Amino acid sequence: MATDTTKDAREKQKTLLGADELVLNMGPQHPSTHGVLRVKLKLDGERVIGSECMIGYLHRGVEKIAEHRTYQQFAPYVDRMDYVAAVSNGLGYCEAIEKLLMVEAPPRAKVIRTILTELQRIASHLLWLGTHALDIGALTPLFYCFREREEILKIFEKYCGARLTTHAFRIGGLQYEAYDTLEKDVERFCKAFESRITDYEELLTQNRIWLGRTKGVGILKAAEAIALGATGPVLRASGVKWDIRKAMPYAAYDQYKFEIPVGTTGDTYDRYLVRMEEMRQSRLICLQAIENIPSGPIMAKVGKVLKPPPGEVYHAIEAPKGELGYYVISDGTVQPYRVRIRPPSFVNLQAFDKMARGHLVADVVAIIGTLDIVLGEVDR
Amino acid sequence: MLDQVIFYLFSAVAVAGAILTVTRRNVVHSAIFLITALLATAGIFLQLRAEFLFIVQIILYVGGIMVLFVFVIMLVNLDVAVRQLRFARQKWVALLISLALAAQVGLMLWSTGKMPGQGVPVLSAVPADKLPPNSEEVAKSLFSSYLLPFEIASVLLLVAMIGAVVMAKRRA
Amino acid sequence: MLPIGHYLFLGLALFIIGVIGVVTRRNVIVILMSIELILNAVNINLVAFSRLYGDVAGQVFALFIIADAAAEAAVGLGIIIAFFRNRETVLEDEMDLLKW
Amino acid sequence: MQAVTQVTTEFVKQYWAPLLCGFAIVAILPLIVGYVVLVERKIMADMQARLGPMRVGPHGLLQPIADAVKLLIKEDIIPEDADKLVFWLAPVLSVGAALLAMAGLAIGPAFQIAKDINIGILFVVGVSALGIFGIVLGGWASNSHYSLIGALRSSAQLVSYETAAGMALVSGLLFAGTLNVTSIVQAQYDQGIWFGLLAPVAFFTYLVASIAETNRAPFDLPEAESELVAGYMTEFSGFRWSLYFLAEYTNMIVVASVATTLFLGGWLRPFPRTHWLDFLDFLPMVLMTGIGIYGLLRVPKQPARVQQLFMLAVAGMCFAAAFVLAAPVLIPFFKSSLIAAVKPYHDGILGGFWFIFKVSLYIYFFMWLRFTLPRYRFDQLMRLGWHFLIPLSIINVLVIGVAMILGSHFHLEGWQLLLTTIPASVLALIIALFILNAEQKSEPQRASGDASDTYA
Repeated sequence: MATDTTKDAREKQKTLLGADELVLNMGPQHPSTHGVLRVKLKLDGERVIGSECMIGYLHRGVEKIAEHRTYQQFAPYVDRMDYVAAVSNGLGYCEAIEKLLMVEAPPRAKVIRTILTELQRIASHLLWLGTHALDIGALTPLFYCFREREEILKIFEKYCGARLTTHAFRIGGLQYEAYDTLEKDVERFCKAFESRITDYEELLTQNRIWLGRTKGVGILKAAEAIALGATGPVLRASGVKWDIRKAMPYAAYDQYKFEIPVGTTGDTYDRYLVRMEEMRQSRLICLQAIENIPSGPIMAKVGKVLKPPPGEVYHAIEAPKGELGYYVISDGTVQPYRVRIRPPSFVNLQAFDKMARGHLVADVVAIIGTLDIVLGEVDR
Repeated sequence: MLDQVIFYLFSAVAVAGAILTVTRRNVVHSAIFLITALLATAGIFLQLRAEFLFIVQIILYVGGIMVLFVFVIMLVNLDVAVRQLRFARQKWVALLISLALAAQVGLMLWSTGKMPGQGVPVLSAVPADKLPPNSEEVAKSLFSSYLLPFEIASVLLLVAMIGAVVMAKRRA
Repeated sequence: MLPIGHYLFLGLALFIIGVIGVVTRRNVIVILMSIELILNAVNINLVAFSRLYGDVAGQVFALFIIADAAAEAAVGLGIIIAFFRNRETVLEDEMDLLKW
Repeated sequence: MQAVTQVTTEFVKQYWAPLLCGFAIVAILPLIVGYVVLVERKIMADMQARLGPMRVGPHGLLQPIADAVKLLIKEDIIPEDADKLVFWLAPVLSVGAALLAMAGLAIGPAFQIAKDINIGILFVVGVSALGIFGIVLGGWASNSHYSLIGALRSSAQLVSYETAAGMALVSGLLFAGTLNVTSIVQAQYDQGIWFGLLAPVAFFTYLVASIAETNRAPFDLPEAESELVAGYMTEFSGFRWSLYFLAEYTNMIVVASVATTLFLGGWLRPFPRTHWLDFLDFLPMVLMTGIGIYGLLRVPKQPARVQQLFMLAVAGMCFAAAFVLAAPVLIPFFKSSLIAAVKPYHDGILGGFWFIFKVSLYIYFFMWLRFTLPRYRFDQLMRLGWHFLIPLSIINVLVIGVAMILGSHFHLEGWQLLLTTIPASVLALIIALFILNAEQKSEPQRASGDASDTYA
């Protein structure tokens, strides 16, 4: 009978047994979508033949809120975007507004900012490492990573009283003077961290299963990465040596020596190696910075009420996840006319479909993990 | 007495399972009832002191073949299968065949009451416990008297394996 | 052991149920399952006679039948999968083309 | 009616002891499993630099009971589109198969429910393999994509690893020459060496395959939480979920027991015929006394009265076991009727101690792997199974057979058999690695594999 249906059937042959392709809805409630990402996967068996990221479950309208707050009032909000790297967010925002005001933070403030930001980078990467390993099935690294992250959060707590959404910096410098043992704490952490990071590498780097799960998975070529606007470790793992700390130095980065690790193939394993090496480099930066913290004021002369001259400014920093940019337009009043935030997670997430196609469901999880997205930042 | 109870229990389960296998609309349910029937059959093997066959029935039939069945049932689209009529046609043919079969065997047993040929009274023959309940016996016989059939069976399995792989392989 | 007749009747019952299944059902998978029932019925008879005569030959043959059933199931299901992939059906009366 | 009572009484009269043991196992096993889980959590906590459960009872010792109560009183949710019958049946099947398999195991020389069945270990393996239906049907019945994928993964995984496990068992059984569980251990006593040492490759293969069969990490793909939420168990909660859980851990105990029986000498102490190691026989006694004393010392430190009583009970049980274990030593010194009364139980408890000790080690190894290794991907898992483990186990059976014939030709026995089996095992390993290498060379492009092919 069904000669006419055979044609349809032939077209469907590409899928598993000719049955309809399986649509798997991953998230927003799923253990490894890192929050509330929702991915609609089109599967053939377990092979991904298409994917669609559905975002917005954590949208809070941060950019719109900015238009109705004064410049200082808005600063705590940016902490809530990438809530695992709040210090970096704050740094970007403060520096952007400083650029708009045409003031510069004093050297002491800059160095302390650099130390805290680099610690935050380590903390963020540790969280990534723990969850990424957990996604791939290694349970234990998570707890080790959190142990180290805890040390960093304790330093934050001692410095500004908050652990996660710190609001550590102010426009124009710092509100708090560094506490007495800050240098000692950071030094102790950095000394201990060297051997700890070797421990993680021993657990994972040469592990056959880890290699099997990450090598060749989610390859992003350099040209593709640039075309998609990917930044941060995702871009560097593809072999592009681009780091804003070197390219357009901000804070006190021009004073320190550090390497920019780059990968070769742009697969998940390379991104893993790049981030591991970045943690080492951040540790080195911290060690260099605490050796010589200049004395002096911690706050530049900015008024109580900030009224930047009309104009616009774009300032980007190298957040743990990539280029975090603030585009601020001032109309001369106490409130910004428009704030546009370029979040690295959001841009990197665009690469997901390209990376996931043709891989298995298990790899999807690894790829979400390796992109190191934070949904607070994607949805804003 | 205990023997009888066990036999009746297992055979009741086997027959019920078989009937449900054939009549259920949902193929997965059919498979479950077939598994029940096969397990009951395994029980009857055990009651017949064929321990080795009992475990082969469980491992191979239930643990192997039926897993394959369930697997395939899940792969093919089930919704289609559920919706349609259970019994296509040929109801009368089926009835006829089964009646004929039953009549044939029944008539044979009824008229003679004996096994054809050897003259054992079929309905009442109770054997002495001649057969040692032993898997070694089966193994010895398998590897001595029936070595050639054994090898042929393994070749058959090989052929089936290759055939199944070729059949199921998607044409790239 | 019970008189051999009990086993013969059990085998007969399973056999007939199997035959009814093969003849009447449309779903090829169920037909294959019914064939398994038939094979089982035969096995019961073989084992019963093996016990009756105190000879393991019956059990050995039952083993061969099980091996055969495995082969049959593997090939049969392979055919079903191949067929389903092409025609999207597992119904016997829709298998009306010799070649596709 | 009368006939029924008669049959029942006859049945009970004949089989009261196994029935009692069966009831005991069904009643106690959930408790044991609960404590295995507690131990797992404690070990995990220890490896992960934290404490684990500490709140309920001393060091969280009553946690399993609290968990069980929680699971039992949870709401029982059946998804609306689920196939109710199958959804109900699946967990029961799973746990039933696992419990039934326990019947064939011999814990110590005296304790075995299904005694002297000549298919022995085959029964255990075969029946425990039925548990897969619980998983597959449960995954199918939930009517959820995650469950279905988990179920499909599970059945493919079990079918392929069962082959390797079966072949590994065959290599071990070649040495034993019997399927009977008691006789297998006896054979190891006669040889004076564990079969695990005679056939290391078979033991290794079984070890890996048994991890895969029980769905434990790194082969826990059917329930991989980061990918499939909870695989086939996604839609199950409360009591049904706990049945699956029970089945999983019971299966772990079953495979560990099979490995212990066949490869690790069952209830024999290490090196059973080496006489200068005889002092090992007293080790359990000393250990039990030690644990008892430690428990007693800890009693005053417990915060609550219930916890003190619990600690006392633990100490008391340890002392009782130690007393029974010490019976043969005490008899020459004290002529007490109590000692004479407990003496017959000595062998059973001593054997039970070693058996449980080895099973625990085996399970500890499972846990250790789980906390250390990442998870395999499905195609990698299949490749490992089909391209490495199955060829390895089949080749191993062949070479072990040859080694045995060589051994009997040169009249080697016991330890001397190592002379032939060790080279044989090495040979098997080399050939299997060679095959694996050749496979990889011939298919360099299939880096990411083809999962749907492995399904079919």
